[in-house]
Amino acid sequence: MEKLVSLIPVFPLVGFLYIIFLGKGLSKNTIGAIGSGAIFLAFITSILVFTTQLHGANPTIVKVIDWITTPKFDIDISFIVDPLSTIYLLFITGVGFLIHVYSIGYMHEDEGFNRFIAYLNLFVFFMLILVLGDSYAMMFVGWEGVGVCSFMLIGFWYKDMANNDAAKKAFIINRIGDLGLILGMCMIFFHTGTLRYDDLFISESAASGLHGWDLHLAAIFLFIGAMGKSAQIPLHTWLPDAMAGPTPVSALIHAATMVTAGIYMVARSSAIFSASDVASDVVMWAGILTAILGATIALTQNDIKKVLAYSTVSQLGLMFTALGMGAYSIAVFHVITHAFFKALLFLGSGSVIHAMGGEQDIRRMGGLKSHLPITHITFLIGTIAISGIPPLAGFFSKDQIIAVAFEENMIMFVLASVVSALTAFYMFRLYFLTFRGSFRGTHEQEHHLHESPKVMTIPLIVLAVLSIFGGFMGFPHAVGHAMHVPHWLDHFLENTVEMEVLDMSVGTESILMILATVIALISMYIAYTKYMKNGELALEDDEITSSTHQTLASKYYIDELYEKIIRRPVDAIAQFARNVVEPKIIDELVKQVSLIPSGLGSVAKAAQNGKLVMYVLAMIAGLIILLSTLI
Amino acid sequence: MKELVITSLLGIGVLAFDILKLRKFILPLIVVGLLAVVGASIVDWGMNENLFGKNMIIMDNYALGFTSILCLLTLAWILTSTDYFTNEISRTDLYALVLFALCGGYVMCSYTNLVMLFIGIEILSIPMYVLAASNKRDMLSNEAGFKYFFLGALASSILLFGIALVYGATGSFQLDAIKNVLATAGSGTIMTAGILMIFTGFAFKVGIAPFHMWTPDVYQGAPTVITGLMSTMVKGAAFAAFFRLYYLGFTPTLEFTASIFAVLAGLSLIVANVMATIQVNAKRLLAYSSISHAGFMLAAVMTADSMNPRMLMYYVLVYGIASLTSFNVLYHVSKFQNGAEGFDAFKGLVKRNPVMAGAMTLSLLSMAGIPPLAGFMAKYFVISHILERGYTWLVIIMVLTSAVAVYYYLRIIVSMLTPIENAGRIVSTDSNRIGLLVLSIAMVAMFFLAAFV
Amino acid sequence: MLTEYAFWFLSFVAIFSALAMIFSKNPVYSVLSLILTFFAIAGHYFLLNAQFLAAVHIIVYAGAIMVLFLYVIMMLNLNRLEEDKKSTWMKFLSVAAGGLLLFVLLAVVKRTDEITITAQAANSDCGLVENLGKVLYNDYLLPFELASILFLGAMVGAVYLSKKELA
Amino acid sequence: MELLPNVTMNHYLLVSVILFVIGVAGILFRRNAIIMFMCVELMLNAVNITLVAFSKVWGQSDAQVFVFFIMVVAAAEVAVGLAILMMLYRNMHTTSTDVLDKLKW
Repeated sequence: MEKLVSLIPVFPLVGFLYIIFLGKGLSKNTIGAIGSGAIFLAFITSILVFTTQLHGANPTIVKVIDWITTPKFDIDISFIVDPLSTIYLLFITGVGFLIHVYSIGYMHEDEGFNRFIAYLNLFVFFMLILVLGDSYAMMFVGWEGVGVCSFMLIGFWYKDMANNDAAKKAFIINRIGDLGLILGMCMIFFHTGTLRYDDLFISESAASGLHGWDLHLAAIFLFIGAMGKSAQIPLHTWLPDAMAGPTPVSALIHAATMVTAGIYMVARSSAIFSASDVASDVVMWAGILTAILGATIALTQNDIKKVLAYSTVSQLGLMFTALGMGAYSIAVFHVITHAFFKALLFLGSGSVIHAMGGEQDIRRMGGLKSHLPITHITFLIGTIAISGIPPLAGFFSKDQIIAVAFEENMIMFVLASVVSALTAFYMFRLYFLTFRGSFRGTHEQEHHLHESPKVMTIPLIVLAVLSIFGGFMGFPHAVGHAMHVPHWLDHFLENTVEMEVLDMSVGTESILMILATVIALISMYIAYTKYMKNGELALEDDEITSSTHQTLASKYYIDELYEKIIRRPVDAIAQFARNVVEPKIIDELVKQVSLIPSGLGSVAKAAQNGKLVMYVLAMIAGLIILLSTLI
Repeated sequence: MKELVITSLLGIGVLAFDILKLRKFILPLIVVGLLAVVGASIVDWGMNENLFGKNMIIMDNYALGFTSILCLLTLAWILTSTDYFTNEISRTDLYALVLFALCGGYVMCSYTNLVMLFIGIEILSIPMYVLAASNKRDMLSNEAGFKYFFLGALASSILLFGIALVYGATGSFQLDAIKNVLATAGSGTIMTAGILMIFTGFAFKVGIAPFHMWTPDVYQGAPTVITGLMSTMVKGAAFAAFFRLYYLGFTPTLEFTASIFAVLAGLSLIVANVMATIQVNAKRLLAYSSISHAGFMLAAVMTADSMNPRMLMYYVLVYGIASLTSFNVLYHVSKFQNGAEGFDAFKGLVKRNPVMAGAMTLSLLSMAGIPPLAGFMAKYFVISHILERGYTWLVIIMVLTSAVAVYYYLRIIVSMLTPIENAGRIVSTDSNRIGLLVLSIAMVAMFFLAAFV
Repeated sequence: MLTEYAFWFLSFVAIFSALAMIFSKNPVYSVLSLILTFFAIAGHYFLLNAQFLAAVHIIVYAGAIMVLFLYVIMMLNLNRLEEDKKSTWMKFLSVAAGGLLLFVLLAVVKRTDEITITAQAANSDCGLVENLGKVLYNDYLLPFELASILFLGAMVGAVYLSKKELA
Repeated sequence: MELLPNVTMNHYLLVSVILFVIGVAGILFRRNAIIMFMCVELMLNAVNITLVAFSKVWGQSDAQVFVFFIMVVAAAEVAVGLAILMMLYRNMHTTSTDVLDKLKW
C-alpha cells in the first residue's frame, strides 16, 4: 500500500503537462475536470496511503530512483511515508481539490484559464514533493518549486505592473529565506554527513552529531528558511502583497498549504529544535511578535483579502509560538484546522468579490446576507471557527496553544490570549461590515449581486462542514480523558514529532477553555456594538476608539497609530506596516545592504579602467603574489 | 585522431568551397562534418588511441568526451546564428577560423605533453584573436581584438616560462613523466614556480581574478555571436586542458596549490558578482557572470584528484548551453535595435519573440543555479566536492554570491516581462528557433540526467 | 676561458640592447636594438652547442619577424612616436612591479641546485641537425603537422583582417 | 651543473630572467603598441634561452625542438598581431594604446 505513494505526485504532474501541451483545443470545463480530477485521484491515493499509518506509526521510505551518487553523498528520489507526511498529504490534496473545483467557477471568464489550472496543478506537485521527500534535499526541491509557482501565480495577471512587483517581492524575500535554509542544510550536512530524515531522526539519530552553537545556528538558519516561506517577522511583508493573485491562489497557496511549509519543516526537524533551547526561544518570540503585528494590522484593513492576509500572518505566528514552546503536534493541529477555515474564508471572500464585480473594499459592502445566503452562512461558520468559539475547529487548536502557553510561559499566555481576542474582533468586524447592515456600494453593484454558481458554493459547504467538525480530531487532553474522548492527533503523531505532554488537571483545562471562550465572545460583542449597533457611523466614529483603546492594553506601541488609523479610514491601507516598517526599516535595510556591492564595485571599477597597462599590472601583480609564496 | 583530421579538412574544405563559389553548400558541409566528428568519437570510445605511440595526444575517454562536447556546442552555435554569417559574404571565412580553433580545442583536451598543450592553446587562440576583432569597422571590436591578442600573447609567454621551468626541473614535457618525478622527488622551488606560472597562463585564458580583466572588455567588444563562442567552446576547451593538466600531470601538487585555487576562486566569485551588479550593459553583465562561473570551474579543477572528470564535462556542457543561449538571444535582440545592449533592449521580449524570451529565462535561471535546471546540479557537484575538502568558507562564498547573482539575472528577466508599446516582432530563422528550443529542453532535461553523471 | 668571456660579453650585449629597445624614442632604433639582442641570443645558442638553432633563430627572427616589424613601422611612417603620457604614480607602480617581479624570479631561479640529473651524462650532440631532425620527425611529428593548421589559421585570419571590405 | 667553463645554469637563468623582466617592464613603460609587441617577443626569447640551456643540461633535443615550435607560434602571432595593429591604425590613426579605453568597468 505504501508503494502507492510514488503515484501521488505523478497525478498533478501529468495534469500539468497535459494541460500545458495538449490543452489548447479543449473546453474550459474539460480542462477544469482534468485539473481537479488529477488532484482528486491524488486525494484518493492519499487516503489509501493514510490508512496504512492509522494503526501505529510505521515510517516507510519508498525509493523511486537513485538520482545522484557522489562520493560520501547520494540523493535518491524517495518518499517518506509517516504520520506527519500523510496528514499533510491529506489536507493538501483534499483542500487542493476543493479549491480546484472552486477555481473552475471563479476563473471561468478569465482568458488565462488553462494556464491557471496548469499552474495550480504544478503547485500541488511541488507541494507534494516538499512534504513527501525523504531528505532535506528533496524538500528543498519542492521548496523552490512552490516558490516559483507562487511567483507565477501572484503575477498571474501580469499585465498589471503592480502584480509583477508583488510577485517579484515575494520571490526575492523568499530567496532570503531560502538562503537561510541552504545554510542550515549545509550545517547539518557538514556536521552529520547526511540530509536524510531516516539517518537524522529515525533509524539512527545522526542529528546528535550536532551540538552547542552548531546546533543552535543550524536550527536558526532552518528557521530563517521557515520565516521566508511562512511570512514571519521581518520577512512577512510579501504575504499581504501576494493577495494580488487570484483569490483561489490566496486560499490554496497563501493560506492553506505553501505558507505552512515552514511549520512542516520545523515540525519535521523537531528533534533539532527541541534540542536547541536558543532556537526554540527565537522561534517562539518571532512567532508571537508576528502574531501580534498581524492581528493589530488586520484590525484596520479595509480590503477584504488584506484582512484575511494579515490574519493568516497572525495565525502562522501563533503556530510558530506553539512550535517554539515544543508543542509540535499542536502546531500541526492548528495548521490543519486553519487550512479548513482559512481556505473557507478566502473562498467565501472570493465569492463576495465575484458578486461585487471585483470590489474588495469592505466599506462599500454590507448587507450581503440576503443576496448571498450560502456564502453568508459558510463565511459566518468560518468566522466563528477562527475566532475560537466552541465547538468549532479553531477553538480546539487555538485553545491548546493557549493551554500550552499557560504551562510554559505566562508572557506567551497573555500575548496569545490578546491575539486571540484581536482575532475575534477583526473577524467579526469583517463579517459585520460585509454581510450585515445595509448595502453601501453603487446601485449598479447592488443590481448585479448574485449567489455564486454551485461549483463554487459546494466547496464552501464542504469546507464549512470540515471547519465545524475538524476540531474533534484533537480533543483537549484532560477534559477528553475525563470524557473518554482521546486526543486522536497526538496519538497519531506520537512517534514522528517530539511531544509536549501537558500535565494539567481537568479543572485548570476547563477554566482555560471557558476563559478563551469568554474572551472570544467579549471581542465579538465589542465588534457587534461598534459596527452593528452604531451602524455605519462606526466607520468614522472617533468616540468608539477610546473603548477599543481600552480593550487593547496600552502596552503596544502600535496603539498610537491605531488612533490615527481610525481617524483617517480613507488612508487606512497606507498603514503602519506599509508606511513605517516596510519602507523605512526593511526597504531601507535592503537598500543599505545593496550599497555594499556598489561600494566594493567602485573599487574594482577603478582598476577596470579600460587601460591595457592596468590589466598587465594586475596580471603581473597576481604573478608576483603567487610566486612570493615560494620565498 | 579522426576527429582532428575531419575538422581540419573541414576548415580547408570551407575555404575551398568559398573560392569555388559554392557558398550555399558550406553550412550543410559543416553540419555533416561536425556530426561525423561526434560519430567518430563514439566509434573511438574506450580505445585510448595513442597516435604513433609517441604520447603526444591520447584519445582517451576524457578527450573524446570533451571533443564531442566542444563539437556539439560549436554545432549548436553555428546553427543558431546562421544569419550572422550569411548576411555578409566575407564572413564565410570566419567559419574556417572557427573550425581551426576547434582543432586547437581538440588538442587541448587530448594532450599528454606540454608541447602539445602549448600548440593547442595557440591554435585555439590565434583564430579567436581574429574573430574578436572581426567586425573591422567597429572600434570596440578592434579594441577588443587588440586587448585579447596582446594580453593573450603576454599570458602565453608567462605560460611558456612556466613550461620551461618545469622542463628544467623534470627533464621531460610528458605529463606522466612529470607526475612520476613529482610523486617520487616532490616539487622543489623551481618546479613549483613553473607550475604557478603555467597556472597564471591558464588563469588568464579562463578568466580567473586577478587575471580576468580582459574578459569583460573583450566579451563586450567582440561581435556578440563571437562572444557566444568564446564563452562556450573556448572556455570549455581551456578548462578541459586545465583539468587534464592536474588530472594527469600535476596531481601531487594539488595539496599545495589547492589553497591558492580556493583563494582565487573565491576572489573571482566576489569580484565578478560585485561588478555584475553594477552593470548596465547586458553583454558585459554576462561576461562577469562567465567569470563567476570560471570561479566555480576552478574549484572543480581544485578537486581534480578526487573528482570524476564527467562532472566537469557536465559543468562545461551545462554552462556552455546556457551561455550560448543567452548570448544568442542577446545578439538577436540587439541586432533588431541598432545594437542596443542595455536591459531596456529586452523590454517586452515575451511578446516580441516568446521562444527567445523563454530560452533566455531558462538560461539565466540555469546560470543562477535554480532547480529544476541543469545549472543547479552543475554547481551542486562542485560544491559537494569542495565541502568534502573542507573549504567551507569557499562554499559559503559560492552560496552567497549565487544569491547575489539571482538579483542581476532577474533584472533581465523582469525587463523581458515589462510590456512596451509599438514594438515589432523580433524575427528569427527556423534553425535558430529550433536550436533555441532544443537548447531549452536540454537545460531542463540535463537536470534530471544528472543521475548518469 | 674564451667561452666564459663570450658568455659575459653576449649577456651584456643582450641586456644592454634590450634596454635600449624599450627606452629608445625612435621605433626604428628599437627594432634595430632588438635585432641586436637577437644576435646576442643566437650567440648564446652557439655557445650552448645549439648551432642549428642559432642559425634558424637568426633567419626567423632577424630575417623575417623583425623585418616585418620594420616594414610596418616604415609603412605607418612612425619615425618618432608621440610622447607617452604617464602619471607619476603609474610610473611608480610600473617600477615597483618590474622590480618585484625581478626579485621574486631571481629568488626562485637561484635554486638550481634542486635540479638533480638522474638520466644520462650531458650529450653535447643534441643540438646537431641530424639529432634534431630525428626527434622532430619522429617524436614531434604530430605537433609539426599541427603547426600547419596553426599557420593556416593565422594566415586566413591575417588576410581576413587586412583585406578591403567588399561592402 | 656547469654548461661552460665557470658558467652554470644559474647564469643562464639569470640572463633569461633579466630579459624577461625587461620585456615586462617595457610593456608597463611604453604605450606604443609596436614596442609593447616587441617586448612580448623579447619575453619569448628569454624563455628560449632557458629552454636551450636546459636542453644542454639534460642532454636532450626535446627542448630545442620546442624552441622551434615557439618560433613558429611567434611568427604566427606576429602575422595576426600586426594585422590587428594595421587595422587599428586604419581606424584610429595612431599606434598608441592610450586611445584604447572605450571598453571599461
